[in-house]
Amino acid sequence: MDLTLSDDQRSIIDSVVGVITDVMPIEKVREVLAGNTSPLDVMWSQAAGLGWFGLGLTEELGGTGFDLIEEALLFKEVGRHVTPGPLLATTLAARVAAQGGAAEVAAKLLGGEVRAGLAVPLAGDVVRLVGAAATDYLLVVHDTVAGLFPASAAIDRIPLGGLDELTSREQATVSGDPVAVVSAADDPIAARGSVLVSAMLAGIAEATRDMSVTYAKTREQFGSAIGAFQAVKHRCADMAVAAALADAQVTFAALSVNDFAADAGMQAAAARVVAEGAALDNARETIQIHAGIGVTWECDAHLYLKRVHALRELFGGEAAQRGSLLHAEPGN
Amino acid sequence: MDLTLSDDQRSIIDSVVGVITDVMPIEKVREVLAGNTSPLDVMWSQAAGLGWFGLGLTEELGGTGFDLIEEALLFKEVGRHVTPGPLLATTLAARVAAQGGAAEVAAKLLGGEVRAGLAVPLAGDVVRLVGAAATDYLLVVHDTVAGLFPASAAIDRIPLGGLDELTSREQATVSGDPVAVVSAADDPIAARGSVLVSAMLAGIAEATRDMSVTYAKTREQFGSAIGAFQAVKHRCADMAVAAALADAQVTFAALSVNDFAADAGMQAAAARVVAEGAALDNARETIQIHAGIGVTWECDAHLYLKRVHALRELFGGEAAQRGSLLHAEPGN
Amino acid sequence: MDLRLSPEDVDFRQAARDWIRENYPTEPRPNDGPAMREFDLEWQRRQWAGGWAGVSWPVEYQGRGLPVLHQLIWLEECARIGAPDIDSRFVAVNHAGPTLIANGTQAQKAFHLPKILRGEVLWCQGFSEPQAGSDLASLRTVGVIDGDELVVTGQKLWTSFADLADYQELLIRTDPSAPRHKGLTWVICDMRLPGITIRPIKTLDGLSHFCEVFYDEVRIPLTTVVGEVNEGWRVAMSTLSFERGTAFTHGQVQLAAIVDRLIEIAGERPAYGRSKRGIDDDEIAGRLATARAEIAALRALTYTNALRNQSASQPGPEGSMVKLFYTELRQRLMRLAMEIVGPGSTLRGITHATWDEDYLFSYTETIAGGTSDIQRNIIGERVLGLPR
Amino acid sequence: MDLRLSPEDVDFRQAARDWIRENYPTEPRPNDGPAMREFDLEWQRRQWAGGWAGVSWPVEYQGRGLPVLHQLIWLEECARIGAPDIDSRFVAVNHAGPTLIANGTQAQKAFHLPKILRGEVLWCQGFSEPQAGSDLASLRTVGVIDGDELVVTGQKLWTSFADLADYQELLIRTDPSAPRHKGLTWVICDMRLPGITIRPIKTLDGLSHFCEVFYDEVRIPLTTVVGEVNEGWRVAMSTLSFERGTAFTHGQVQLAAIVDRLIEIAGERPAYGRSKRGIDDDEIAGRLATARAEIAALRALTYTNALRNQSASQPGPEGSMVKLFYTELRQRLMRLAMEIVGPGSTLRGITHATWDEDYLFSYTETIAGGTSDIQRNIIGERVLGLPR
Repeated sequence: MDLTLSDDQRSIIDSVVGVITDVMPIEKVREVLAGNTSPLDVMWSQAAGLGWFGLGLTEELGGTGFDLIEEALLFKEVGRHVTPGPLLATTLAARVAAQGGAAEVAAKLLGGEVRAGLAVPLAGDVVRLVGAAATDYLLVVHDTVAGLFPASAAIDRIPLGGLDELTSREQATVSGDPVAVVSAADDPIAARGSVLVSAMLAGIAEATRDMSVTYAKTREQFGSAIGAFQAVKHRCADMAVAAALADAQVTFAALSVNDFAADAGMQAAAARVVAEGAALDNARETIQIHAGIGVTWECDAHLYLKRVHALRELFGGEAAQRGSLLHAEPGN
Repeated sequence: MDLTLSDDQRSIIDSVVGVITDVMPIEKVREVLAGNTSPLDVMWSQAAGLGWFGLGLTEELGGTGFDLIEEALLFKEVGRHVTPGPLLATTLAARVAAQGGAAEVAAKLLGGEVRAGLAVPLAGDVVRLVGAAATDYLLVVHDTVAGLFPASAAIDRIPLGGLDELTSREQATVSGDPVAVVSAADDPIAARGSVLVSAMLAGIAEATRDMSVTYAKTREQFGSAIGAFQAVKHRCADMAVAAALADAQVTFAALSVNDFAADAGMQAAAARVVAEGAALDNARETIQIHAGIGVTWECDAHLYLKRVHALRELFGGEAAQRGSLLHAEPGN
Repeated sequence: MDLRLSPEDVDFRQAARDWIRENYPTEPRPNDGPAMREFDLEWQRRQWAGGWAGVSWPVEYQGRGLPVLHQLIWLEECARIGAPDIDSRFVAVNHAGPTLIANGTQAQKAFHLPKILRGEVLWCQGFSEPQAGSDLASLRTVGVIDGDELVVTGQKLWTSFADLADYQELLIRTDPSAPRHKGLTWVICDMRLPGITIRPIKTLDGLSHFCEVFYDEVRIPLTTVVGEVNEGWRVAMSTLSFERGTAFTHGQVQLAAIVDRLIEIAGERPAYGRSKRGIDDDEIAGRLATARAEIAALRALTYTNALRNQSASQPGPEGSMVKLFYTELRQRLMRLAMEIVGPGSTLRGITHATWDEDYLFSYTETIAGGTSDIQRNIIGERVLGLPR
Repeated sequence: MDLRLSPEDVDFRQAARDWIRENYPTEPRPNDGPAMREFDLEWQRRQWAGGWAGVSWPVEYQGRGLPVLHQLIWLEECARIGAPDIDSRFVAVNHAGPTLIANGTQAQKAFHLPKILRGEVLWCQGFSEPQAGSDLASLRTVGVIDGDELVVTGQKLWTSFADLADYQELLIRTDPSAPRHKGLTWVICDMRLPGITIRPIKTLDGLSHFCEVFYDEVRIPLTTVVGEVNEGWRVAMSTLSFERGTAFTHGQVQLAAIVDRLIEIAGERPAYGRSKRGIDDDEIAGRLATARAEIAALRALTYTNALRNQSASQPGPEGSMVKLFYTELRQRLMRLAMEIVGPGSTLRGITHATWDEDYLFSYTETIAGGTSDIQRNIIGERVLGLPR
């Protein structure tokens, strides 16, 4: 057992942070929010160039040959920086394409030429498309199977509102044939997706903790930094505990799912529950600690809060985890 | 509408507090806890002499002619002082006896010659006896009907443990005939009982708030009274809010039930939910604020905590209130 | 104690209900701008014309002079029928009016009070500043006495409706050498004076609930000082106490309406991302039941505070309990609403166009008018007597 | 990163499991008194004899010198099979031993360390006082140097097992003129010295988990000072840090066992005062599922902290995170247990005879060893760098 970051893992994090702070810092996120998609295009080509979309895919299939844990490290940074764009869907779609025999599609996805959005199954063929605006493929993920469809397979698309202005939502019906299919027995796409969502949530929990702590150290009221007041200090402490638990559990979940461990289902469910709670509570507290500033559009706190809501609906939210947790066998 | 205390109501409170602080202050409660029942006997005769057991009963039936609200004021003080003894059961039993035509039994209960315990129906004839040790009658309260039985009606009595050492618990089977029966349509004994339990819980919420505030003003750490620290101050503030809500809602519930108001069921259920939450949270916080002292046997905090648990099982706990709350019609 | 309404109370309620039903504006309220101002003032004018303005204002100032119970009944009836919330009229009718009645000169009262009741003016508040949020006493906007005028320079923040208001309750520092709470002055600022610049602040829900106001050597006559120069802290505190009394009655009725609606929705469909009908999910049902209990208790506490304190010259710090619990409950309830309806719901919101907006707005409520931490300080120190 | 155990780790786990199963005491542990002392020491002696004492103590002090991962595995295996918690041996094995290894003289180490590992002695802690609870640095028990002895007078509070221990980690004030944190000294106090009086304190569960200890001119040789005279604060802080590291591993396994048992009970009967089977009640089931998730995360955090910090000379303040979350979670879980089994249940408790005792004891856990507020201060100030 080893819970320290390897040199490779450190480089991955450094590289991801480098790209994001370079081409998608928060000012650029706000440009995307305002409708300018060019920062996204720039980021996309860099991300593809650095192999983000195939990080956890074997080299034979066109990937970089790392594991789910490395993908989790990447997506933790994506969460931490509220990075926009269908990164998760494209990563999973490339995986499905590569393993489902659609090598050409996989290559295009991996190379950043095309993008994929997610389709959350609702009832029958009706799905909720999440982040699927201006994408070329749709990944429909069921518990037992994941199928990749061309975007044209989604008909009767109706735009839906949503809290996160950076994540499009639509209702649609999927018809036609998939270009690739992978069964969960071969590769648990839903479980991987959920772990990566948890990783993004853990990143949000950390980012909001950091935002709050920084503000608490600098904002002065009543003659001292507000972080000196227990009401703020203790809230920051609770945020730190929540973020640390989420981070540790996401690591355990990523490693367990990757290893097909006996308790992988429980570990992934636990990560989801703990990370959702941490992200939502920390985002909420960040607004409250920033007080008046916290509710303004200019403060980044709401971007995190809204992203949490956008992520919660992917691959089964907290309530959906109950079964895996209640019926878990004790692990090792 | 009038929410101020009348002169009569003030006198009732003063008299009750006078008796309790005189014959059943906390040192005497601890004597009873240690097995000495004589303070209880002294209190009982004074209580009977002052008409506690018939406070809400009409004068024709041998009572003092006040209403449920005055009984609630009395039982709030009983809660506040963790007063031991089957006061509530005896009060309700006298009411059932008087209205159910057992005038002689009613007179003895009102006069303090005999006492009654409560029997919580479980399944069939099986009941849980609460505070029924050394009582002469048992009051079995169903939602639709309340029946008063001689103590001998309880057979196969098996002592049960319980958190509150001052409230006995037993399992038993009730057989034989009641000496008096009152249907809820004529007089909602269960609803009155629940309101009075809520009143005791509200009293506990206030007493623990006061205990915590007093300690926070006197206990010094790090060079100042601990009440100056926001961690303690804000917890006291939350306790004050909880206690104030419970008190106000108990008043509304007592007045509504007494008036047979259309929304009486909702008001009583709301009082129960709010008072249970306030009492349990405040008792818990009182222990925590007293820290090391708070977990000792000598500190009174645990007496309150344990009493909350003893009260919760009477006349339907929080979960049992849900129906009345969810299906409530908007009040006026 | 008695919950039952007297015949007079019942008559008042019925009369209020009948009049409101006949007269309240049923057309949709404009979202913002002059159209909203005109809509709100027109509703105030209609109340004045109908004899319903200032239910509990003293008769000598053209109010009805009725007890606070009638004020509560009036507010509840307005809210229940869906009449507009007091919203943009709040500072004028519930802050500035009572403050002037308690502290104003005869001339100030004679000039301003009728305009307020008759729906001729809106007011806004000018207390908070960028560096003086929770710590109000650290405000820096200065007023220098120059002849019979105050020359005001500085910046205010979180001013609701500054862009629509005629007057402002403006708190400024007039003696920079005095200790923090001393040396402040409360003046009536005409929002059309030269040197004032107003900038709306966009909030997290994409709307603008607040403004920044900049003052560049704004000349305000000394005759507009309320109380005395350097006595502003005392006057301001009385104003804040008014806010924390019955100010949330309309909101409480909205809370009840939100729960009613959520129970209805939960009876029709599964909670968001779950499989059973919301009402059949014990967790959702339990949280809805608890919310209803808490709303009932909050109403009981509001009535208790109001009826017990009506003889007091100004509301006590107990109002902070209502403010704290109301805003936290509202936010908690809106989080529950998100669990039930989900983000992006097409269902209509209760106080905003969508549930999303209702939800996001709830984050401002535990902050505006004094954060929950500040309320807990007030309760701890001023109600419970804990040390600072 | 890799969660999989290496072949050596797997072998260690299997060997530990086999040995524990063969050797752990299966007879009921006496509740208190000399019988409990003898029971606990006998179990320590058996571990020593079997070569399992001091799994991660350095080899030079007769420990096994194994990595912290093996220590965690050992603790988990003991807990899973139901072997006794370290409990009365905790201060000796997990506090005093590591403190002496880090700070003791050669003579102190040579004398005490073998006795600890071999199960010859129990230790207790003497830090808190009536006026020095959360504010440990305000302690007043004084030690006056007289020749080659310290003469100690004062009182300690909340000392677990003072009545059974041979030695005490005693923190006293030796320089009353120095600032609060200076002027303290950490000495090894022989509990059989004349002038010591021990009085058990009854706790809310009716048991005695703590003692008061009175010192009346107790003469303690200066050779027992650990670190230097007036250097005691530093030494004590290192001891407290040890407590907050892997100290809760046994307890965490107990938490998992409590949830397992509650899920089992909830599958058999309705939760207390409710009508459906607990597991069919979405609220109960949801809280149980959340508890299991939180326990998993706590284990992950414990492993992460331990394995990442194993090269550090002493555990960092991150241990406060584990202590805070573990104790609050345990209390929350016991409150849930009361909702499920109800008070006075005849079902056997997990760590005490009854669920009632388990429940009541959980109130001591968020207080003993530093209250939750103190942990939050430590996290805020020492982990996050917020100002005091």
